[in-house]
Amino acid sequence: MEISTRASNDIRIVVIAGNLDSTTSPAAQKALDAVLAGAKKVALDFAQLDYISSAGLRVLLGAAKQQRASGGTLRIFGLNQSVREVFEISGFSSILAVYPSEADALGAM
Amino acid sequence: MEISTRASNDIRIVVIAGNLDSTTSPAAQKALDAVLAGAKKVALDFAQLDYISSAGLRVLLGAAKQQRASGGTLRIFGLNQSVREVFEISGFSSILAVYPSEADALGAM
Amino acid sequence: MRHGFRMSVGADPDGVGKVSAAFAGFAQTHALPEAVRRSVNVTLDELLTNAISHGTAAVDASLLTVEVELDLERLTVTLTNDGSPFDPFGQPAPDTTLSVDDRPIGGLGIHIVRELMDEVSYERRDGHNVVVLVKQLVE
Amino acid sequence: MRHGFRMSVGADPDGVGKVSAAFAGFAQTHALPEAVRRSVNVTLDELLTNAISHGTAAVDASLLTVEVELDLERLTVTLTNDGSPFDPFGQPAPDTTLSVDDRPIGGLGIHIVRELMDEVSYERRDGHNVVVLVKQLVE
Ligand SMILES: Nc1ncnc2c1ncn2[C@@H]1O[C@H](COP(=O)(O)OP(=O)(O)O)[C@@H](O)[C@H]1O
Ligand SMILES: Nc1ncnc2c1ncn2[C@@H]1O[C@H](COP(=O)(O)OP(=O)(O)O)[C@@H](O)[C@H]1O
Repeated sequence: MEISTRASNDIRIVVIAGNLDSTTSPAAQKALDAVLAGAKKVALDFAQLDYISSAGLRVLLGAAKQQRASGGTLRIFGLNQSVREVFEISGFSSILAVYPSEADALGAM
Repeated sequence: MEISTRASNDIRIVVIAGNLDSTTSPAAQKALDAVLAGAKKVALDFAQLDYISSAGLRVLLGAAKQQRASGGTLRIFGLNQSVREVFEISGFSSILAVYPSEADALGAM
Repeated sequence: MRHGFRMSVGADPDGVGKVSAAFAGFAQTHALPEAVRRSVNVTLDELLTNAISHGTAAVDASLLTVEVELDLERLTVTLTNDGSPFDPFGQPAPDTTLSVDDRPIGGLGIHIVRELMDEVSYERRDGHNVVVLVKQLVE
Repeated sequence: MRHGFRMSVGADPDGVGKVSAAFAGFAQTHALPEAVRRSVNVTLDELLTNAISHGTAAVDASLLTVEVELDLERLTVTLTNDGSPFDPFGQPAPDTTLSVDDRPIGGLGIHIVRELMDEVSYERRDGHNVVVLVKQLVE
């Protein structure tokens, strides 16, 4: 897994490539915590995310709760079919803000 | 790292042996979440914990916040010198309930 | 035509990582459909981390064995461990309709496995937990 | 008398695990004092996970190199990566007096390293971040 960040105006975009599972979730959590501490508007680019397990969902849920508490936004885009399926199964599609494309996600942020 | 649980009356004791770092923290977090979901009184037995890094502190802080929110207790005992040092450095000694021995920790719980 | 592999790893996070990497390699060698590979990798992560996270002091799993068998129609994964008896599929499904604020952390892994796999079964055999998972290669 | 080892790993969680295991083995072989082994293992976990978590899209670390040198008096660890320039010791110390409720998650790693090691330094050299850490074997 590789994590990197980029910026688009006042929005910070975190790119998570590879997979988000029990091996990689601590690095992802650290990266996300650091970004959330410094930015109100955050988007997660999942276009290169291969698969996600519940260890990864745990990180996303924590991030969503934190943004909610601090009045920030967290949007996710670029899910492949497998990631989308795990989101559906776990009910995450309806509790996280998932967008079909980067343009949609950043649009009205 | 190995995690196991045992019970003493209505107190659930989680034993974490080995180390608590970026590799092992997801397993520890899963175990702790599951125990906290089902028990109000929880103690962590660190007698066999070799070392802890900030990835492990992150798990402990999350657990402490959760217990606080749900009105439960979380106590920790059996720290070796190195774990104690990391607790001191990070200020965790004053925000987590650390006890010198199991008897002390379970005492007035 | 049958292919497969079998490996045993220590019941610790490194062991889980090794199985994950081995399966990804096997999937590549045999050109498994991406959706199958991903579903199985997720499943392995869920069930193997459970085996190392939720032990009891009495009988902890010390060894995790994974056996993978591939034929033309399906992939069969058998997970065996020597931990305390636990039937993952005897659990009630979690409430997946709760909001961000109310949702408890955890309790999703087994539910995800059940949904991603086509067949799941559990058996206690000779002091071991044996879970068999089947994923069809064609829908 | 000098002993040591040098290894390079991918900038990913598996790489961090490999370094951690290699150092633990080295510490055992050379019967390092437990306090030294533990402090260095914690330090490696902090700084290597930072290198893989906090990259920027422009210049990500792809390789992490760890060099360990042991003499009679001290252990010296040199960490090199090809990521974007970052001086870990140019950061202000975090507020470690906040309560459970107010404490932000994160921001502790570098502070812990600074306290556990006897000497720390950073240099940008030939497009690489080079961190040198020294731990005395006797207090
Ligand atoms: N191998 C196991 N041994 C004992 N208990 C288990 C095991 N696997 C799962 N459990 C129990 O089943 C619960 C649900 O597991 P799961 O759906 O994977 O979610 P999580 O592990 O995140 O809590 C766990 O919290 C735990 O109480
Ligand atoms: N290698 C690095 N490259 C870029 N930024 C870094 C690096 N390491 C640390 N940082 C920055 O310094 C901050 C503090 O790091 P640290 O004390 O280890 O805590 P944490 O990583 O948990 O946030 C990080 O949040 C990040 O913003």
